[in-house]
Amino acid sequence: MALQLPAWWKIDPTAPFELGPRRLPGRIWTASGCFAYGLTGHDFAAPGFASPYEGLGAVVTKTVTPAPRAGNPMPRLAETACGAINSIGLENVGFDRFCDEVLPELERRGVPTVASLAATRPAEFGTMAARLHRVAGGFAHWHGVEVNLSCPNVAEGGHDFGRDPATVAECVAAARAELPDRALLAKLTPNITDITELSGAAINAGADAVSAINTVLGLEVDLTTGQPVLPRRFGGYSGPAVLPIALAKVDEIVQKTGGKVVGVGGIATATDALKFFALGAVAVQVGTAQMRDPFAAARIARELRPG
Amino acid sequence: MALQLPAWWKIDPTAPFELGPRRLPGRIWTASGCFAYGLTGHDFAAPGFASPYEGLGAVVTKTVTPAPRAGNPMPRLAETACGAINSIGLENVGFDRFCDEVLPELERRGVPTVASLAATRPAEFGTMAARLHRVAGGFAHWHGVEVNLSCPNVAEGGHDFGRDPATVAECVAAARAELPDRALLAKLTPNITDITELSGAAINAGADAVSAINTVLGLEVDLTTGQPVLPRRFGGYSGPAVLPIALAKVDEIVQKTGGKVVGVGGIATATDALKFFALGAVAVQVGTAQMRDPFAAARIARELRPG
Amino acid sequence: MLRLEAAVPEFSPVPTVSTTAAFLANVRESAGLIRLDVSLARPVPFAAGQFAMVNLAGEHSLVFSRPFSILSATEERMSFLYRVVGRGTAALAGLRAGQELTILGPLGRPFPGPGAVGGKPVVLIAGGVGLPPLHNWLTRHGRPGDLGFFGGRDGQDIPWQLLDERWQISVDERTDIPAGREAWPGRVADFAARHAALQGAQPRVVFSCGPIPMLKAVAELAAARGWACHVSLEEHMGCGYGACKGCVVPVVDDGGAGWRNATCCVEGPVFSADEIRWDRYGKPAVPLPTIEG
Amino acid sequence: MLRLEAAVPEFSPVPTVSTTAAFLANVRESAGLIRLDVSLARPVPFAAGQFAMVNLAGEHSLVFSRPFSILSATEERMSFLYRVVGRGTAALAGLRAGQELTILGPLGRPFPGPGAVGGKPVVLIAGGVGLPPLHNWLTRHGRPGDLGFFGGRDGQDIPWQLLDERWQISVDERTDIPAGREAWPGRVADFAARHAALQGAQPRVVFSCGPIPMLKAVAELAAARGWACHVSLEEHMGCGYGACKGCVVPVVDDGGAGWRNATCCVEGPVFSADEIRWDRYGKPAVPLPTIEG
Ligand SMILES: Cc1cc2nc3c(=O)[nH]c(=O)nc-3n(C[C@H](O)[C@H](O)[C@H](O)COP(=O)(O)OP(=O)(O)OC[C@H]3O[C@@H](n4cnc5c(N)ncnc54)[C@H](O)[C@@H]3O)c2cc1C
Ligand SMILES: Cc1cc2nc3c(=O)[nH]c(=O)nc-3n(C[C@H](O)[C@H](O)[C@H](O)COP(=O)(O)OP(=O)(O)OC[C@H]3O[C@@H](n4cnc5c(N)ncnc54)[C@H](O)[C@@H]3O)c2cc1C
Ligand SMILES: Cc1cc2nc3c(=O)[nH]c(=O)nc-3n(C[C@H](O)[C@H](O)[C@H](O)COP(=O)(O)O)c2cc1C
Ligand SMILES: Cc1cc2nc3c(=O)[nH]c(=O)nc-3n(C[C@H](O)[C@H](O)[C@H](O)COP(=O)(O)O)c2cc1C
Ligand code: FES
Ligand code: FES
Repeated sequence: MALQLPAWWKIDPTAPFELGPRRLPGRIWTASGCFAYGLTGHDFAAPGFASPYEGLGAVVTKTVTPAPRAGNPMPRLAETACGAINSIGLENVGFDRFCDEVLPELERRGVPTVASLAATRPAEFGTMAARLHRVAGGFAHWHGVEVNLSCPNVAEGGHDFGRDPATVAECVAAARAELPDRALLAKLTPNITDITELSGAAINAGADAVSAINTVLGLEVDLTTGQPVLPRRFGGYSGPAVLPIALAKVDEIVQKTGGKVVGVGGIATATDALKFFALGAVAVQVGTAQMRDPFAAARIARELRPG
Repeated sequence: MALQLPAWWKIDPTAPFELGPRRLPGRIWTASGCFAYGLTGHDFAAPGFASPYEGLGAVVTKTVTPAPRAGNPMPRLAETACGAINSIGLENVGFDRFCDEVLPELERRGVPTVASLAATRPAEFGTMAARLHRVAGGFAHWHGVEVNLSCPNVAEGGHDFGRDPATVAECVAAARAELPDRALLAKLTPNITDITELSGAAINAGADAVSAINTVLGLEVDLTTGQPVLPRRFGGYSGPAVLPIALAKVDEIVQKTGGKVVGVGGIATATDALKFFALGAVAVQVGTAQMRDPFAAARIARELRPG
Repeated sequence: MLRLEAAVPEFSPVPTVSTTAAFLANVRESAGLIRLDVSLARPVPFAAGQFAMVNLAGEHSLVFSRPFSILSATEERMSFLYRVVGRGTAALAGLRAGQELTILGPLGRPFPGPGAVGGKPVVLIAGGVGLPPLHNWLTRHGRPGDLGFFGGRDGQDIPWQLLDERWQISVDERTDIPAGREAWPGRVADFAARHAALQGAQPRVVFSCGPIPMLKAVAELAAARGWACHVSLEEHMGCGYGACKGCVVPVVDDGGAGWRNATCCVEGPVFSADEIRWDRYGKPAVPLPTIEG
Repeated sequence: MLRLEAAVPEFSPVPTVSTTAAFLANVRESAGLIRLDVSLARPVPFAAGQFAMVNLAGEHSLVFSRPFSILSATEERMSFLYRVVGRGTAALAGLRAGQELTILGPLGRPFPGPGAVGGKPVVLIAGGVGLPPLHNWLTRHGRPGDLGFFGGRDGQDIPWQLLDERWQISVDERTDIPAGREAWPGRVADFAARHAALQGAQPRVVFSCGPIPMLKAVAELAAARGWACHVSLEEHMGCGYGACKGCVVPVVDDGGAGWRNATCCVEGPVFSADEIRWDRYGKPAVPLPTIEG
């Protein structure tokens, strides 16, 4: 049952590592949107685990936007044969409550945190980063920011916000300017012809790493009605089905862009995570699998400890 | 066990239908590359089926190129949890043998045929279409051409051949000019930011329909070595995992492009096929599933006959 | 076998446990309802109205676990009551002896305990797979005067073995009623409204679980009589523990909009009926927006 | 039970059948080798050396079926011999009574029949899971003078029950040899080369199936003695019936390049050893190209 670790695997993913100006406690993270704000499940128990947070390198919190969002209509989820399609619509408490309530509570509980941010104008990333720095600059457990550049249709100026390398660079640069001592990641969309244009732009603009991938556009049909299951028709496809796509994107980025990659997409087991590390990822994030099993990331972290 | 057909489904997919200037014998096809040249399996039997060709609307033959190709090194296939990654590399007998040997034999056997063609210069599509018209213009079972515009890196002029709407239009127009009385389809890549730019270009240039989708770029890692399984690292991802992606692309095309769509990607059952028809596809193609079961398309055709 | 349920007469949150369980049996309780019995690797104490996320263990596990109210449990065993409606419930119905499941539970806010109903008699109104939480409540906490109502389509639809004399039964069609049992014609909410025991001024508390139209009718009945009413909502769920925001229901809010999204799995599944914005429930909560993620 | 095999003493292609089969048993034949017995819904006549594509039926079916040589069959039953190496073979090893499989077969070109070897004695050289086609040939067609060789790592690795006195056994390590049985030390090809019965001028025909290094050694042995040699190649397969070009092997060709890709599943899996371009086999067949599809 226990995974036989391959000979080339020598890293302890629960040991600290440097990411840009910051030292993070480990390489197995949870992905944004799949483990809420890192405040859920603290009292959950599983055989051998005191909590789902054991061994986690970071919780990437649910993306927050400058103003709170109510999100999309229900249903927001469709399950397919080997994946999930979501259309949550970035429901979130808003950046103010995130700063005032969420981050301090994460600090109190000692949850290693990477804050995921989205906005509609590049400059807002700077404003938000600056405020985080003011509020949480002294926190021991706030390690960085992931700018979520992977939502279609948020830009005021059109639908290519996160697909336009120049805009990606602007957003990253704005956040970087205000984040002297925290890790900065740019989360990229796979729904683009050439992801390396985005990764190159992000790294050049100062991101310490890119996170790849966000969800793939997907659709599920309700056969009874002949209509899409989700009210907005399409949604973001994730889970085991997207693993090979995520691996391909990560490989492309590693091969063509000088810069670090955090792998995300379809990871449910230690084996899946190893595939990203094999391609050169410096850390990985567990998304959909974390929804099924709050201990998914913790189990992977434990299984990947050599010896 | 037998599928309960939904109330909205009224079509007999084994009845002829018009596609551009041609009447095709049915709406359930096999996809290019997954049923060879339509000359294999004719003597196969399954309970209730005299042959795998029963009820098929068309076999889209393996893509042929002007010159024969030896294809990529082995291994060429990797299986994933819910899909397949292939890197066959368009091994084919070449257009000459296709015209001289394959097409006449298909005609003799009465196999409904759509010929898949690829080339490195748009004008070649015209040359090939013209020769098909000369050789097979009188054939009863040759129904059309699918121009395969979905292979990265075939262009002499760079890597955006099938991703550039202008080139897509040129290829389609060149073939159209020589195909007065056969259906013309353009097969599109999903590995692009906006597939509707391609579908729009193809339809405007005279395609009777677009086929969507070809494979999604994917990669599988061999954990023992830490290296990609396929010698070329990435390959084309297909099978059940890509169904929701194909549905999303087909929906986007139907919603935004005036023009017909032939749905392909992840279809293994009648239920899967119905999802494409629900979104407005005029026909569907069965690819990877046909490799597992030569009767896959025939079974779907039978199951979808109403009443 | 210690009955753990007795340990939580009132709701004081108990830690959620992630455990494996072995399939024991699928027992048909009515034409549509199957009781699933599993043997637990670890005890899962719970309060009536709480649920568990259930999945197959190993490589055949579903991408999402499925929420099911807990019908009953001991330290070693747990039972659910379910209907086959799709892939997940079909997989449960196809389980073979010894196959392993995963269980995450207990989850969610339960029905108020007997000490929290202000001494008022409780009326429990259930439809179909809404039975488990109410059945569990009545079995654990029921006192004389508490009364259960269960509604089905016809006699075949009724899990007769589970429903003792404390349950009043209604059916749309009065066919297949076993000898010695009774079933009244009509919808269960109408039947409860007309029931002799519920006439008069005695204030009561209503608990309900079942299809949304039924819940709405029950909520109206309770409102008309001025009775407190708690409903358990079976919203689609992804995670069941507050991680994904896939399970929201519109509730009353003092803020500008007059409503907000409550997370059904952690703020519910049991809500006070007057918290729910029934007018928005099941409808798009916001004009279709242009963002996803 | 009519033995169908007798019906095809020489190879005249029989139609390929797509059928279901029910799992009967997994029987351990050696430390690493398992015999899979299935009960066929339809008969599948075949010739020695042909294979079938095997899969689980229903929703747990693998994306690709897996090729296995047929060990033996009657009208009602079929047996395979396999080793667990990955997902597919692990799934076979985990089958439970009554579970359904799909079978597509027979497929491929078999070994030459007894009438096609020009009266020469046949030498069969097998390693590991290369045994089934040769075992089947010897069982069906073997005459006095035909001789089998089987090589394993040690005594645990040998399927003793399957190998009667017509089989000579060699092992890398001479441990765990059952009482009354013999096993010679060394590689099977070397062992065959040195074997007393194979000395002298008598021309022979060699059939072989097993790991590639073994096949190469066997091919060299045969070439050195001027014997005809046929090898069965276990190349990766997607479809097994010529649909995908996922299974090519480099063979000699008169055309410009001196070689071409043969489709292992339809032109093989049995090839004449001198058809194979051993120098290219297992190496990239062409410089890495810039096209896929
Ligand atoms: C707190 C809670 C407790 C529940 N308790 C029980 C129980 O005790 N017994 C029982 O049988 N069921 C119960 N359910 C409902 C049960 O979770 C669903 O029936 C189950 O998830 C369906 O899974 P499936 O894969 O079979 O169906 P799917 O294929 O997922 O869906 C089949 C159909 O059911 C619909 N559906 C799926 N999930 C829900 C849902 N949660 N609400 C409304 N419609 C849905 C789908 O839209 C679809 O039309 C409960 C749900 C919740 C949220
Ligand atoms: C004509 C033919 C007859 C065969 N007969 C038998 C038989 O009688 N008994 C038996 O045990 N096996 C036989 N094989 C091999 C068998 O098909 C593979 O072992 C099986 O497909 C592996 O499936 P898997 O899912 O367990 O392994 P996978 O997960 O697919 O692969 C596990 C490992 O095996 C390698 N592998 C997979 N398939 C092949 C292959 N075809 N050739 C070489 N390496 C491969 C993979 O690269 C990987 O390293 C035969 C193959 C062919 C082509
Ligand atoms: C329900 C759900 C909500 C998500 N919300 C967010 C989000 O708010 N921000 C974000 O960057 N990614 C979000 N994602 C994407 C995931 O973080 C992840 O990139 C993607 O799901 C692929 O990984 P997975 O296959 O492991 O889930 C969400 C995914 C899911 C399934
Ligand atoms: C082994 C293999 C070979 C393929 N070869 C071709 C090809 O030559 N030309 C082409 O247009 N598509 C080719 N495809 C793509 C399929 O036609 C189809 O578009 C894709 O696989 C998605 O459908 P599916 O999921 O049903 O397989 C190939 C796919 C596979 C799996
Ligand atoms: S189901 Fe995920 S938050 Fe409720
Ligand atoms: S395995 Fe598909 S052609 Fe041989």
